[in-house]
Amino acid sequence: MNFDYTDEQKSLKDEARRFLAAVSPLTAVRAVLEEPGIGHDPALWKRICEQGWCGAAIPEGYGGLGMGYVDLCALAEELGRSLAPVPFASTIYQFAEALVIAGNEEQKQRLLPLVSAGEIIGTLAASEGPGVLRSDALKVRYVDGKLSGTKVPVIDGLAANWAIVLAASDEGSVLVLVDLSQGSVQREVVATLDPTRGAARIHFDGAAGEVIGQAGQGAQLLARVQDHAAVLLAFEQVGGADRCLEMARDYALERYAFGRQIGSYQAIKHKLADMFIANEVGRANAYYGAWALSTQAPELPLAAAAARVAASAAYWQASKENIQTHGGIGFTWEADCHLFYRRARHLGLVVGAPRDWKRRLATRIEQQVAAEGIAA
Amino acid sequence: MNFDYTDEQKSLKDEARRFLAAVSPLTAVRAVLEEPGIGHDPALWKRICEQGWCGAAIPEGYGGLGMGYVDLCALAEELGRSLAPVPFASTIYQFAEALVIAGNEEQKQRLLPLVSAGEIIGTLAASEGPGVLRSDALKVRYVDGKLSGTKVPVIDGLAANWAIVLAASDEGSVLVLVDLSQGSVQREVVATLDPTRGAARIHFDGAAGEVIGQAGQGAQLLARVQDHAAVLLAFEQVGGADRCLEMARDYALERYAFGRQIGSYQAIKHKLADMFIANEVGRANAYYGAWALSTQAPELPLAAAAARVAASAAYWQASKENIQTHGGIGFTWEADCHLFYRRARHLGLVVGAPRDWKRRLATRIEQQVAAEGIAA
Amino acid sequence: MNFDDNPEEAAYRAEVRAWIEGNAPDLSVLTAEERRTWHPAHKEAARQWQVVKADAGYACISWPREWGGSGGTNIQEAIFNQEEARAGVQFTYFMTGLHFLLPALLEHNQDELTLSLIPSAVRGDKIWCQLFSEPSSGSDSAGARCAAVRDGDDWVINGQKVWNSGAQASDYGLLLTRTNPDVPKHKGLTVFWVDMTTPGLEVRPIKMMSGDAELNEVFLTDVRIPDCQRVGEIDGGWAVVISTLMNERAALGSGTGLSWRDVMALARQTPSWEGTVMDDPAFREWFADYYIRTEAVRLTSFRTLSSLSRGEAPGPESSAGKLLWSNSTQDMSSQAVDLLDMSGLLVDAEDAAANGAFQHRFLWAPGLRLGGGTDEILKNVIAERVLGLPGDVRLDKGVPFREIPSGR
Amino acid sequence: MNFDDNPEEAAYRAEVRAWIEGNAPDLSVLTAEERRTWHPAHKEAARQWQVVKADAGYACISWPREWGGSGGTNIQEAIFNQEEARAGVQFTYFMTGLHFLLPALLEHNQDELTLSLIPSAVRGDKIWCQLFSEPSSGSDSAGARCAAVRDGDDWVINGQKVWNSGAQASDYGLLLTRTNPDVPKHKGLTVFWVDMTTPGLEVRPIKMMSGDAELNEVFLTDVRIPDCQRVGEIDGGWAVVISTLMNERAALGSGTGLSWRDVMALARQTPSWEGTVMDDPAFREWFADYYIRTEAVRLTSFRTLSSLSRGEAPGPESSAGKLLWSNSTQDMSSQAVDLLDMSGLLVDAEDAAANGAFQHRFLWAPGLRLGGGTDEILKNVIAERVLGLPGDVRLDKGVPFREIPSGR
Repeated sequence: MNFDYTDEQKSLKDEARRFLAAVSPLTAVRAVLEEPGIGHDPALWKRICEQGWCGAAIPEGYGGLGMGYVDLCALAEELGRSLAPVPFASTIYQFAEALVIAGNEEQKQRLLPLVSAGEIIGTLAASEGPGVLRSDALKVRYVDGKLSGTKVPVIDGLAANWAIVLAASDEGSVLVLVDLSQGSVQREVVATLDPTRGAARIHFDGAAGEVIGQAGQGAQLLARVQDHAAVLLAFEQVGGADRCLEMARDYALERYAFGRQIGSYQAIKHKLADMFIANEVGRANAYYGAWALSTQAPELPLAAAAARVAASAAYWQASKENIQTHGGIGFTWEADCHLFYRRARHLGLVVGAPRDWKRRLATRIEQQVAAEGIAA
Repeated sequence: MNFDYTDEQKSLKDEARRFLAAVSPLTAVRAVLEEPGIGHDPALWKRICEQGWCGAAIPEGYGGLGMGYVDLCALAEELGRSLAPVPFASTIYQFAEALVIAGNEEQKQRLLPLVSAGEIIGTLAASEGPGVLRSDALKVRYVDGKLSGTKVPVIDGLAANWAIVLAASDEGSVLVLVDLSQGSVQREVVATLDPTRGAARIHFDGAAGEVIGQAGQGAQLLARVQDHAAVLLAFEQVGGADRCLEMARDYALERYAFGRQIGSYQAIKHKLADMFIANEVGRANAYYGAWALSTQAPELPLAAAAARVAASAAYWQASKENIQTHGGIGFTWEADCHLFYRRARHLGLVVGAPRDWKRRLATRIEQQVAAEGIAA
Repeated sequence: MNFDDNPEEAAYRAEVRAWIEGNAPDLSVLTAEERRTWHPAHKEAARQWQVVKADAGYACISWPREWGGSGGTNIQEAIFNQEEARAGVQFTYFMTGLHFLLPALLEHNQDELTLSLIPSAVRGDKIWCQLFSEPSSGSDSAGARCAAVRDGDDWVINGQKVWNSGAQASDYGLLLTRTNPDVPKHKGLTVFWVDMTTPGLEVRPIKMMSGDAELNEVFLTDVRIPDCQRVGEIDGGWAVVISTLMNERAALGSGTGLSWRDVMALARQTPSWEGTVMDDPAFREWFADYYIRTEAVRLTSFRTLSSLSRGEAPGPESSAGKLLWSNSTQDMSSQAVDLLDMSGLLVDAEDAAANGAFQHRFLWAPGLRLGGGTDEILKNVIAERVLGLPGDVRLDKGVPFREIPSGR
Repeated sequence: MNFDDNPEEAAYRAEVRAWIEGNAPDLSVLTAEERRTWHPAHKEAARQWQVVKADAGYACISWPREWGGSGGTNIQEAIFNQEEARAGVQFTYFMTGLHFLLPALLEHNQDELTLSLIPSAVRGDKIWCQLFSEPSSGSDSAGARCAAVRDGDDWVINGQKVWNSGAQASDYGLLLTRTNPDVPKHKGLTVFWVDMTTPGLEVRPIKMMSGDAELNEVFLTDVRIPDCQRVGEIDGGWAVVISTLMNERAALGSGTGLSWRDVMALARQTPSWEGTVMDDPAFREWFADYYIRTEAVRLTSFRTLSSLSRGEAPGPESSAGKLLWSNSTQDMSSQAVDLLDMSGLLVDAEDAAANGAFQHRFLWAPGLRLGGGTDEILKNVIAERVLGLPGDVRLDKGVPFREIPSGR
């Protein structure tokens, strides 16, 4: 048993933190915020790709480093801390994981090396409109090798070269791999709560696409991809939540009211203690998720749902109470607090809202208990 | 518009408070607690009956004082404050209200004067076992004028002379008026979280009973009775919650830790402020319920559900945080805090748990909005 | 307890409803862009409506006639406000002046010069703003540093203000200054009214995290104003501050903005696993909890009104109302965004459900818990003024202002 | 990160599981009444099990051999505890002594007399209790007033203690006294160990609100003990207190009692509008939130273990664990009672669902938030020791103990 990063992983994490502090300070995040529609920082993305991070968890046989998922979690935590405005989550946690889980050998050989090398940006397009994603009511259809319909919002949908699209077909739901550069794909920017992570509406007008994984199993495969993504996103969330707590702590030590540091008032002290506790809940569940992901344990679906629910709650609390601790200044555009408030909600929604994951968690607990019953 | 008690109602309330402080101090409540199975204080009940409170809201034609529901709410608030261990709620808010709502003229003439005069104790028996009451799955049956089956827990079920029982019949659910003194009724004490309010298991073994209200409409009639009871109980809850806050406030002023009154720490100050806010939410919704009850406004079902949800939440918070404010001493048997913690849960469950009433509230908001749509 | 109008109230309501129907401005002629608060066309529509109201005696119903009011009751004013809201013609431009500042100003100054300022405010020709907060004293108004130094019949003012709502469009301001730094902080403050065009006074809008810019910084450099613009006593400014804060909290406690009806409408149009979100039991339980809180805000504001109508000061229950409203609004906006799932991220009116109103609220919500008294300050107010608990341990009490630690 | 056993750990687990299966007491021979904690038959079964464990080297696995332990690792001890809990043979009688008090005692005293006390504790023949809290100093252990006055080679002790868990059945106690009231409060305390049968020492059980009576008051009247029973330095008792509190919080942070599995079982057997409560989406959302908190308690205690196994002191994350566990347990017990609806009121084992376990928990829950550090104290610990925020403003700092205001 070992419930922490290894020393090597800690070094990797420290190095990543130093690197990101240098190349992705909050001024760089803000530059993306201030330029509507740009959605990410291509220069920063290039530097991150040069670090080899894109291939961290991709097997060596596909051009990756094969370091394993816990190392990727360590990087995710630092990316989340830094708010790095890059298409890493879409490309690595979703697009690449979908290939790993559902792709055939030829598809993996064709695309994973390009991902590892940072030569393509990928995304996963599932959402079609307001409300929870229902794979039995998809409007985007895949017929005779062609995709038709609209997906919105697609994170990094404008920057991406490739997408994996959930669609309805005669055989049931299906994941479809699509080259977004073809003419029958139209894309337009949509504005979101977090302008530092780009999003698009994508119209498919008979775009050519190939099935990945088994046709009819699209929804089930998507759920597995989302479990992988949920664990990795949880680390971004925990990283961001920790930084919010640190910002609040630092401000509470620096700011005086009524002749005292505001951090000497119990209202602030206990608010920050509550944030710490919520972050610990997020972290503990995320770590368990990392273990389950890295070992592909049977507990993975359960652990992934728990990690997502806990980390989403922690980041929401940390990001809003960080603003509250800062007082009026925290509510301004100039202050950095809102960057985290926006990112917290972005990450809390990208693979489905907490209400969806709470139900997945309850279902998976039931399944786990049933499995134990059979085993015992 | 007037959003407060009238001056006359305030006098009534002040008088009731003085009276209850004299005849029902917490030592009297404790005496009932310490004698398992007794369930109420018969001497106190006699004195309360002598005040005429039983007939406060019963029309003069039935031997009551016809003062109206807001006056009864004022009395309920003081009864709740004092924790008076008497079968007032069962007899007045439930049994008498069921007669008023569903009884025929003969039944009212026969029983309401006895209620007004404090000569009988009544109760309402609906619950049959764990979980929400489902009127489509009742096991107690009413066939050929005879009741069979078991109700548990029935509040004041041992002390009561009469009960109104929800039962299944060939025509659907039905309310049945039963004389509990007959031999085919067996009763036994059951212990509950609040021993200061007695409860029983009642077996009906072919007991004679008469229908009150329309057969087949039992569940609907019960819901109307529960709306009346919910408003009146909300005042008991608000009265109890206010007293918890006062106890906590007084203790916070009296107790020193680290050389300061504990009430000078923001952790305690803000805890008490949060209790105050929750109590205000309870009070505001209870007042609106009182208005709707007293005017039999179409908003009554909505207002009653809101009052119950808000007052149950307030009393739970106030009763648990009162203990917390008192520290270890608040957790002892000798301290009075737990009397309120017990009563809070008793009142929160007697006509159904908050989860049930939250759903009733949502449904009634929808109905209200639909009705507005039709009216507009 | 009576939540119905009595006969006179019902008659008054019918009268003003009819009058509003006949006289209210038609906002549908404005474009979506023009309908945003602070757009010149929107502001002009609001000003014209204020003139119409003033001419008909509906502008400041509860003010005494000698101040340009109608000598009506608080209940009448509340009924008018309810009907104005119902007709969708309630504007916020004049609220700070007419509800918070001018009543406090008139409480302390009744001279001819002061009274001459009133009619233009009542008619919406002139807008007033509050100039109290400073960078180093957000919740701690009494910590103001902006210095006013006597020079003959004038005062010369230097310093900086911040969070001044509407200052960018205001004609007058109520300004809090420090006139004596050698006495404890509450005892060395003086309030003035200023013309916002006075030389040396510069307004710079602050962009808020929601992207809006209706709050400002105000810089004062050698601003010279005559002593006749002083409000109340020299070094007696704290009494004026208290008057305005009481008015402000009473107003904020009644809540505004998206209501439970809007959330319900959103839930009913958003699909869920079965039916719509409104059919989801988990949402229904949340909705019930949210409803009782917003109802409490509404009903508590009625009780404030009951007190007012009996001639009593609005009690600290309005602090409870403001806390409830701001916190439950943040919770509601979060819930609303979440129930849309990934589409909750969309913010543009053409893409987003309900024209993006919930996303805009989500980005404004943190400010609601800060403006008009932070959560923490208001809980202290309730603990101390309602419950009688001791004040926080104060290290600055009785200490000369210039010796109080500030961390800077 | 690895939540699996490594090969050695797995082997150890298999070994102790087999050993426990072969040696654990059979509690099924006891009646329901006899199976309650503190019933003589239950206590005797626990004592016998402790003897069996001690003989096999499983009683204090992680203690050094010179203290009567087995010189094993913390991980081994945790594995044994997990397997003991799994087999349903975990008892609390010896926990205070073996986990909180004796390690602290041995940290400060290593003399022969002290070491002679250990074997009887390890074998469960003697039970230890903590005598720290006093009526006027609940959360403020350093506020102890119980006076110890030197008289030759002895000390004479007068005062009162309270909240002493298990004192009614204990043989020894660790006693906190004030030896110098003229210095600041942390600096005038001294700790002793006492035989609970010493003349002048009287134990009176306190009945708690749940009806249980395992907490006590202890009165000390002219209790005379020799100086050789002193633990640590004269006036140096605070260091001993800190040692025990650290041990206590580390242990409490791991949580015990009804688990999410029990709640789930209750929900599955309780009917709802459709199916069971487990099928209700509102319950499922609550359950997910509850689950992540209890999982966090479990997983955080593993991290404490990771620190321990690296030879580091248990960090303040155990304060977070204790806060989470006590608060989520109160919430859980409330939810469990409510989902039963009116039948949730029933408390007797024969009437109530799950034999009334949830109702008993409901009545114990307020105590969980008070014992072993109140919510408020633990949040201060996190704020100050983890986050580095300033201590509360202290009016008693550096003040001679006898001059500190006490309200009495």
